Amino acid sequence: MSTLIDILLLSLMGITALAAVRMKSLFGAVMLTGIFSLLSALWFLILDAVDVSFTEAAVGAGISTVLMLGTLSLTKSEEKTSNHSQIIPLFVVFVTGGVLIYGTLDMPDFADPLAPIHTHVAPHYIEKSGAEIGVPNIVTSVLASYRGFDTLGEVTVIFTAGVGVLLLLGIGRRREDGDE
Amino acid sequence: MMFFVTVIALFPAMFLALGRAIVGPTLYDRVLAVNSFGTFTVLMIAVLGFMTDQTDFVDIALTYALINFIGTIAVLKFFVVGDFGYEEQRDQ
Amino acid sequence: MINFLSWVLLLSGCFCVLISAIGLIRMPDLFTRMHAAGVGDTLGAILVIAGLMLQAGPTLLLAKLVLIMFFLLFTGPTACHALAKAALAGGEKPLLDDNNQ
Amino acid sequence: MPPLSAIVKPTTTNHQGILTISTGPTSDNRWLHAISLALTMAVIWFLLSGHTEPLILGLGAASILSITWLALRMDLIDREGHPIHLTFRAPMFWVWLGWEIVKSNLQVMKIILYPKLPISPRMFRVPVSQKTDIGRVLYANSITLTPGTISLRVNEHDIEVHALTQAGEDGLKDGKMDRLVTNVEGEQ
Repeated sequence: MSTLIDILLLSLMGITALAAVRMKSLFGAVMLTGIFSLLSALWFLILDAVDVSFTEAAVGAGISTVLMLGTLSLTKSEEKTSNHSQIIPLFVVFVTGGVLIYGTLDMPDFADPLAPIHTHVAPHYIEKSGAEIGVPNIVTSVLASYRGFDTLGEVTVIFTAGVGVLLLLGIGRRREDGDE
Repeated sequence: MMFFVTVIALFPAMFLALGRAIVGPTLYDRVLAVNSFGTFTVLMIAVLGFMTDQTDFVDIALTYALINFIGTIAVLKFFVVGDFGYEEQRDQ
Repeated sequence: MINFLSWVLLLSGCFCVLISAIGLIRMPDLFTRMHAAGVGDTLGAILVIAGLMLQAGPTLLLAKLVLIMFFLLFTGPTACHALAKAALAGGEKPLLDDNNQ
Repeated sequence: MPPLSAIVKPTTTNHQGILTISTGPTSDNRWLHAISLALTMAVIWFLLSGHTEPLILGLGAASILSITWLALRMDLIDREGHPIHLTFRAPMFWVWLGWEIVKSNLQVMKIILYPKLPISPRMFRVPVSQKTDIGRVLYANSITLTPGTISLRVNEHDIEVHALTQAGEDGLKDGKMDRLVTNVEGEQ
């Protein structure tokens, strides 16, 4: 029954992706990627990855669309037709895709209850994290407590990157000069 | 069963809205289509949550409703403030 | 009984959403399309969410559904108005009937 | 309890159409708005989380207090930002508006389904009788909420409306919605 939903959703995603690639107006392509990330968030929901879908909604549909538009306002909004040969890129894409598919062959089946990830630490987190940490959301307790130092490092990296970008763009300096 | 039928019945609408987003012709048509598509997605998430008995989904539908709005406003703000070359935008 | 009502609400909501999408395709220009999109954003959303509310029963879930409905009803027209204003500012001319302008 | 309009001092609109709040003795009313904002947020927080553990409740309370403090600091709390005075008059209007939404939706749906698409789009202006920005916003939003009419541009005296049919234009021009919104706004 839910196979029908999967098929419909995936075909929507396929149409969106193809249309985004074929579209000449870059603005239209940005709008289509917005739709695509809405759809992929729906898809994550169907796969039960609620937190990923949440992130996809906020980052994919929200921020990245705005960032792309910001980029477009600085550049041209029409795609330039390329006169390169398209055979080599196609070859690269196919080889990469083939390698990736080959890589998935070794992975445990989807939703296999005997897969290592479901037999080692996951049951512990699911059963004990409420009592050990006291945070209702398991993902939050993993991110903020079990691997808190890792998250701290990540946040530091992102913060540094943000500060670097701000320094490069010189946003702070302009305000000092008062010519904003 | 009820929710399954609803989800399936929402799909044609999403296909049509996607069609409008692809055809255009103006960028505002696309924004309108994306906005409608977002509303349909919100409804579909809520119904999907009921279908699979995971009512957490409703929280996500709520967030989506807000993100959809903020995204639309942000995009339109860019149109009015930033320069996108309005004449060049038409596809055909 | 409640199930039957839910069925009716959900199906009529889907019908509204579908018609709104058809209108999105059929209407001749941006501004008339916005009217069509309004059908799905208002009545379609209200009916579908009302159908879900009947299934939720008196729980926190109901409150969340009410919140979703309110957000949709408050943000919908604002987004629509912003779109119309941006389109007019961007030089978009609405298609008007000849014999009354 | 005195009527709310007696507690809340009326606002004035200056010649540029920017809403200004009369300062001075209105600081009580600012606190009233801050408290109502915090209460609203607390209700929404509880509805969304549904948790009652002390730790989580404390975190929620802390975030609500800090947001209220920020809003006070940023001077976001005023009549416009959190219009409690509307809350008490609105329900009847909403019922009426809901019925209007259903009616106009059915009309637009009928139009969409007609094979010949009998539309005659038109633009016109309707006068507004609301005194405050928020009243005009309420009116413009109500116009847009009923499909078949969209408010395009709003200024102090009128709203530019795009309507799908003659019937939509007539329905708006009889001024019933305008009267009801002004009544909800209750500003005299």
